[in-house]
Amino acid sequence: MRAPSVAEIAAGDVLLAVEGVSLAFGGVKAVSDVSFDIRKGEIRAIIGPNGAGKTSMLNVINGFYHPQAGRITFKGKTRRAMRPHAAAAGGIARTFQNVALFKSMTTLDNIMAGRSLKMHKSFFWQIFRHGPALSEEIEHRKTAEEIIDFLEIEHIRRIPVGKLPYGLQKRVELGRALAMEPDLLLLDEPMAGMNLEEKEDMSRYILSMNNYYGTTIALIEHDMGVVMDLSDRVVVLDYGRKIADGTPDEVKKNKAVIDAYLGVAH
Amino acid sequence: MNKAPAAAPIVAAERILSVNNIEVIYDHVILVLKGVSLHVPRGGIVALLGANGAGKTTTLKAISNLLHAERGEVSKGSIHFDGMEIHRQSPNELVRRGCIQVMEGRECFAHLTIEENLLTGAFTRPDGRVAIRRDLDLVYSYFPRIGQRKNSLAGYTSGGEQQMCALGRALMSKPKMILLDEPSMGLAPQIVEEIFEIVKRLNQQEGVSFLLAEQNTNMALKYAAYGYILESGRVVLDGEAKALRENEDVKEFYLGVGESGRRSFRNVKHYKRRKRWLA
Amino acid sequence: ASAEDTIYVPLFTYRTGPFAVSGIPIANGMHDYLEMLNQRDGGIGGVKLAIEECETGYDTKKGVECYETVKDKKPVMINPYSTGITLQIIPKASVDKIPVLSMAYGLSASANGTYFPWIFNAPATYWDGASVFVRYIAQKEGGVDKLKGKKIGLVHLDAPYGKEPIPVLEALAKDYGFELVLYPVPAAEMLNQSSLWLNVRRDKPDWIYMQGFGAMNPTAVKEAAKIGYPMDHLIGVWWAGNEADGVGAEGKGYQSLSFTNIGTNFPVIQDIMKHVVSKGKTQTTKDEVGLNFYNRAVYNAILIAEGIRNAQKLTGKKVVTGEDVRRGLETINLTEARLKEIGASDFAPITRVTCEDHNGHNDAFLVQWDGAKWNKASENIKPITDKVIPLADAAAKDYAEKNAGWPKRTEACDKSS
Amino acid sequence: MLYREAGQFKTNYASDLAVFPILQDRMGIAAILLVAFVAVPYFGNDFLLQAIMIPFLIFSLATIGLNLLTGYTGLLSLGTGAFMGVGAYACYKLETLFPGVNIIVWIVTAGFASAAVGVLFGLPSLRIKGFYLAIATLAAQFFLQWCFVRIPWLFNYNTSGAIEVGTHTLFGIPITGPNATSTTRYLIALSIVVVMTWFASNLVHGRIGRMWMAVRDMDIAAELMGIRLLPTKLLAFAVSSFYCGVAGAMLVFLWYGGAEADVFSINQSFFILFMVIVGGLGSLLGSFLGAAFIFILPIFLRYVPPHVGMSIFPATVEHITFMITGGLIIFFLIVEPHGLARLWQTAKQKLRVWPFPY
Amino acid sequence: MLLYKIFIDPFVQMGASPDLFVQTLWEGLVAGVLYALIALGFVLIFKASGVFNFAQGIMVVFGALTLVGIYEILVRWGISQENVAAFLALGLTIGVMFLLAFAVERIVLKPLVNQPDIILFMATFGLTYFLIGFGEYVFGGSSKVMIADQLYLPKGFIDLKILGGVVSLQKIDIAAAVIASIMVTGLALFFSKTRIGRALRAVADSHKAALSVGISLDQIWVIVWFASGLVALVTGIMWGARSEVSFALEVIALRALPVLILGGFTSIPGAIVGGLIIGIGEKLGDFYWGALLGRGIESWLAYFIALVFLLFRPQGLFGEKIIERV
Ligand SMILES: Nc1ncnc2c1ncn2[C@@H]1O[C@H](COP(=O)(O)OP(=O)(O)OP(=O)(O)O)[C@@H](O)[C@H]1O
Ligand SMILES: Nc1ncnc2c1ncn2[C@@H]1O[C@H](COP(=O)(O)OP(=O)(O)OP(=O)(O)O)[C@@H](O)[C@H]1O
Ligand SMILES: [Mg+2]
Ligand SMILES: [Mg+2]
Repeated sequence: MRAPSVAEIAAGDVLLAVEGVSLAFGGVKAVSDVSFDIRKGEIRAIIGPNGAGKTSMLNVINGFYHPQAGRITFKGKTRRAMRPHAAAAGGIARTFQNVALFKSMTTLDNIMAGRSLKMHKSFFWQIFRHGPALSEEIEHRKTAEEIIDFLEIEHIRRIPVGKLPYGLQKRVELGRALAMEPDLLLLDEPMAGMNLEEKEDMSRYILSMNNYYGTTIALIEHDMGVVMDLSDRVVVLDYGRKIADGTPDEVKKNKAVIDAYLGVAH
Repeated sequence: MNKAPAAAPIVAAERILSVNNIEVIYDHVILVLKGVSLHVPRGGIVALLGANGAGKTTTLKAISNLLHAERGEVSKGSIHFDGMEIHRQSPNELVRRGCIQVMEGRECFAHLTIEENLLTGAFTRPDGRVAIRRDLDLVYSYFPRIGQRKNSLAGYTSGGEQQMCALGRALMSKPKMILLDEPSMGLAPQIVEEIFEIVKRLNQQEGVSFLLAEQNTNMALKYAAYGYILESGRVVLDGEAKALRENEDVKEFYLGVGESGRRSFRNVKHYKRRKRWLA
Repeated sequence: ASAEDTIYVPLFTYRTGPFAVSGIPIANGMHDYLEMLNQRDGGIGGVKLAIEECETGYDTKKGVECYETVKDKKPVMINPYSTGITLQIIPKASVDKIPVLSMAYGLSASANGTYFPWIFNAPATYWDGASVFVRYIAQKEGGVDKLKGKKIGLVHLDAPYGKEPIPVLEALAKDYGFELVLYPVPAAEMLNQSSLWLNVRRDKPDWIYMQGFGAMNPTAVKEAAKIGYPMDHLIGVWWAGNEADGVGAEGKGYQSLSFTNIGTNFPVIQDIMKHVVSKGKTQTTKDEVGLNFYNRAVYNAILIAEGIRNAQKLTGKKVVTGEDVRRGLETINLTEARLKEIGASDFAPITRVTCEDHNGHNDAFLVQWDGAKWNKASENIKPITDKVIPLADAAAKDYAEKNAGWPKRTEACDKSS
Repeated sequence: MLYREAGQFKTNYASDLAVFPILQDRMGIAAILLVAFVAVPYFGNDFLLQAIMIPFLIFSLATIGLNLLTGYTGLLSLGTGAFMGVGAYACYKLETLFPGVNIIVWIVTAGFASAAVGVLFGLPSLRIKGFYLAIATLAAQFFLQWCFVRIPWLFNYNTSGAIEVGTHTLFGIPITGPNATSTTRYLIALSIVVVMTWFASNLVHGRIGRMWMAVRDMDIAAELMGIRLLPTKLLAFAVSSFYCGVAGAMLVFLWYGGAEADVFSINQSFFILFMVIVGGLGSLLGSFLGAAFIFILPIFLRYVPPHVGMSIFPATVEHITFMITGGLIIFFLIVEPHGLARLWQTAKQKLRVWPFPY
Repeated sequence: MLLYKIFIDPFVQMGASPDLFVQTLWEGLVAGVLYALIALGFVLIFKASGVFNFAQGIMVVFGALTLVGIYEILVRWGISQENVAAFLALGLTIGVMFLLAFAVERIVLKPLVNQPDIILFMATFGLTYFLIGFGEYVFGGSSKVMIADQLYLPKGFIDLKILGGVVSLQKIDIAAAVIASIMVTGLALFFSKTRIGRALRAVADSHKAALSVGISLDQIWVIVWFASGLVALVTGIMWGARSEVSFALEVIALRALPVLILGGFTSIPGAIVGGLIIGIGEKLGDFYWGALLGRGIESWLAYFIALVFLLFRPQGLFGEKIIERV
């Protein structure tokens, strides 16, 4: 449980650091004075009881909420608050707790939409859909298909995602985030509402991403089994405050964490 | 394989809910349930298990008659609740009769406060303010977290808070039977435990029956007396909860315990594909 | 009878929509007179008239559609009954060689037969109407010179129909030295004129001319009453004088222009009663006959019939075509004697159309609302033709020039009968 | 299994990316184009061309325009009529200021004026959403319509206050004005509509279309994915208004031959919106179906009774037409709320599984 | 010079003739109340179902025509007491409005439960078409005179000689203001104090969830459509008394749009406050600044006023918060 040293941040080991972040909505303090860091290449879990401020923390990280206090250092640049577009362009992608897919678009289109930032051919070429626009489209389509293969969702490629069962929607959402080829991937309860087998699949995808692509991952999850197995380090929030930070084993044994969250020791 | 469970020694009269061989079609063309039968004894807790997209939610919606609102329809079979054919009944009539559904995905009224949300649950209740007030306090005592946030708009509360709100709202209608769709989703572990305890308490003290669609098989089979496993719109396995817990397939695929104890999520092998009951 | 020996007369009418109030008596009047000819005389010159209504709902889109529908059935003329529709049809009809009779509405400039050989708008244009108004108030004020320094308001529908009189009033304002104040009423604001009338209350115009239509009129009259505007200083164009507009008791004293007389006490109307209305060959109810718009529509139908009759005479054919009827219309000459023959003396204005002048720029007079019905309130008043006609000719020329390729008149002139 | 994709495999992405990957669809389109370009002008009479086909094409184009905004980007607009008006008046001004240039050029160019105005009134869309956004477009609607009446420069100080179309030619054949035959005007309208539909189809199937739809479905998620909301929405406003503007110019120059401000009233806006909804939000095919349904159905109903020998008063026909049209709209919405395009897809789905019910 | 005309001159005028200023204010107030009446009809239905009811305008016409139509029939049947006939007609018309609400619920809304707002909006357009055809078929296209006297609505005006001039208040306008305030208060109380009110907001939020907790959409919808039918009837009587009863009344529905948007789609008090702001704003604007722009600016002024307010409060003055969360 220590804040990242200036040297570490400078060394580039730390991909993202939040320092003293506070966020309140009217009287509700969603996040108060929280600091932690995410190192390059690690899987960092954020856990805590309901309403502890986990989702709000992610929202701060990718600029959807602007904290009243604190600062955020991402890739060595320090700001008071992120801007959504800048965060995305800088390589932060995320999935959402309440699936936020583009419901009437197909799986393929959702994933292709994830590549919008990477496609640049101008309006002029777009209206002809030939030449550069088409070759760009084909190039990105290849990437999209790779992601689809990776997540094993070939069979739902052309189905509007609104009609998919919840579990598959979560998977597509992951695919959409992957399509952005992020450096930092924020996952908000990616396994809620899944059965064991699906959680296992999901875990496999997350691990492979982390292993093969080196994607750094911040993960919110309520399934302790998953959290403890996957994550390198865990930060625990309660009522907007950080109450613990450390390896899964350390956290598991932490008294405050057991009281506030786990109930019984797992 | 998909005939009504013969093994279950449930006499028709004791059944509060029985679903007989129903088929459900969405949008006039998509056949989702292909003959599902299940029964809930009066005062029983029954779990409905199955993978994503197996049709659990659809089954529950078929019972509570909410399918109509999603352009789905029950094209075959019949559903009886409390001795009545309820196929043509409107959802509100059903709630009046004591059967309420807690929908998957926290369908709270975003523009109403938590407390107002809870009060809408009491819409069909004929008894007066005092009784409603009492139950309101009861709900808050179950879920202190939403008690603290009772004056915030539900749309602004966290996912777990909304889940509690949805559950509390259903409790406010004083039902005889609750159709619970994934109650544990997105809740912190100790709350999950609490919710199942509440289910147990309501069941034992007030005789409320439950049909429980759950992904958390472990929990579900711990609290339920009987379970059905659904796959691709068909019941593929059913039995006493205890028997299901012992079933090798269930152990392997739903509980995650192989011969060698609990598996780690880190070591999931890619080649492992589930054996399908219906291939 | 087969189609061969009838004359096809389509009538564009609007018995539906927001302006049906005005449209119904008009449709009935036109229909009933022509039907009367069928019943009494077996048509015109022994040929039955095939009368067909096409419902426009006063909507330009539907009007154009009506035009396309009737075009193939060889109509002898078109009565568009909406200034908007007329504007659309003018260029088309000129090419399709179908005469258009827009009786006292439509494009004022189309009075010029040299530029608009196919368009007729007898007996008077909106410009004539406005100039009659000016001449009338000059009389009341005691001479044209008295108009100097006066303030005159124009309350008008903010649409081509409503804006028609503006050029002539502007020209007259310059000549006579009065001030013209415009009060436009957007179509969507017809029922909501209170701030307009507050403006009137502030500006205190001495006279107001109203180029309004439909529900705009009763609203305006009621608002005028509200601000205490002297009601007899508010004068409407001839389309602002419908009984059914419901001007009500508040509107007592309000005046409107007219050129046809009111009542049933005319032989033509009696004939219509006898041959059509009492036989139930119409949608008209008895008490509707003789009302202002009804009678005006009867006059319109008289022009139609005269056009056809003249065409038969000129060509010697019984079944005439649109091209023949254009010649027929150009030779309309409703003299006192002729009016008497058709039972319309003292009912309709003496009307003369010529090759160059498709209008006649005829007199109009005022009728006044006594709280329940209209009464004639003035003698015939001449339009200020020496101003209006040159203006109209200039406008016609302008129209032809702006529309590159506007066809030159090629049709020969007949001698007026 | 009359309609099938089975056996039609794609071996490269390019062919899979085609708008009509299925052979039957491609043949269908070819047949429709053939009929539209050859059979209709050859066999059609003036009434069919002038009163049905030309307006149908024009409204289809406007409907596509609005569909790009409302159906694809999810921004409700009630100002379509006015944007069409901008196109019409811009074309009129251009044509009279620079009579030397071919009118077709001006018809298309007029779209840019409309696009600019559209962007201007689209600016509030950053802050205002949903039904509330309608206020900005309504402001546009009423303000622009007022301009068409009150700014005489726009109609060249014509005394009638209306704009009129003179004769213009292409290769010596008159294409506008009263001398142009309905066949020529139809063919020109058809060509413009086909080309612009093709452009629209390219747009919505590519990156831009996906960005629009993403903004429509979940703007927050889109923003967090790096799609800039304002430029995306403004682009939709621009393209949409461009289409509406061209449609407006065509309406005056290829159909009416003249117009007054009233043509571009709020009713026109609603009219187009209803075409979009009935046809299907977010569907190009739906734009055509919707335009056909809303525009042609009443005409059809109006002319059927007289043709089967029923003699009813025209006013009564009109009343009944209104009632039936209203009833049918409700009926179709109940059968398929997502519009005629979806109905068509369901029908295709049924054909796919035919003779089995599902 | 222009600046003078914009910023100084109007205020000089206001000071110079305060009676006109007060009169303008009063006209704005009255217009505002009348707009609010129309907006109220929209709000009720929107609040209860999220449906933007395009048919509100035609319902106004339909209500007024039915009232006068039934009255005429009653008189023809020999009910000689005019007032008796009028009130009997009023009662019967209320019955008709109930039937209409019932039919709309059964035939149109019920099969469209849980569909997107815009689809329901479209359905109300279908309804509009149907009602236009049906109304004209039954009542014909001619205009009728509102039976204001027979309903004991006051006539004439009160002239207040104040501020060195005359401010004239129409009694019918005063009556409109009073009736509108009573209706707004009544409806606001009904929908905020009863459980129906809460249910209503729930339904507007999500049809599906409302169904699931046992709220009867059938019942709620009949109630609100009936309520808005009554509002439409009152609107029809008031506007009809000011001009005439004909299909032209339909256009006034458009007047309500800026009011509705400004007040917030879901707020009953919003309708009245929005109405007053728009009414007074546009009357003052048109009266003191209209001539500068060439008149007729009332047609769009209201929208710009509403737009300006909306830029600061995107959900309207009293509208429900637009919730943005992920
Ligand atoms: N409105 C709909 N239209 C068409 N298909 C639907 C619709 N709703 C559900 N389906 C389909 O029905 C099937 C069953 O869905 P259902 O939601 O019942 O599954 P589930 O068992 O509840 O899954 P989960 O565990 O993910 O919630 C899925 O394949 C889904 O795609
Ligand atoms: N936009 C907002 N307005 C008001 N309150 C908010 C807002 N966003 C979050 N909150 C409040 O902040 C607190 C933290 O919410 P958050 O969504 O971050 O919780 P969480 O840790 O993700 O919980 P869960 O596990 O239940 O999803 C909650 O009490 C929530 O109600
Ligand atoms: Mg959360
Ligand atoms: Mg489910």
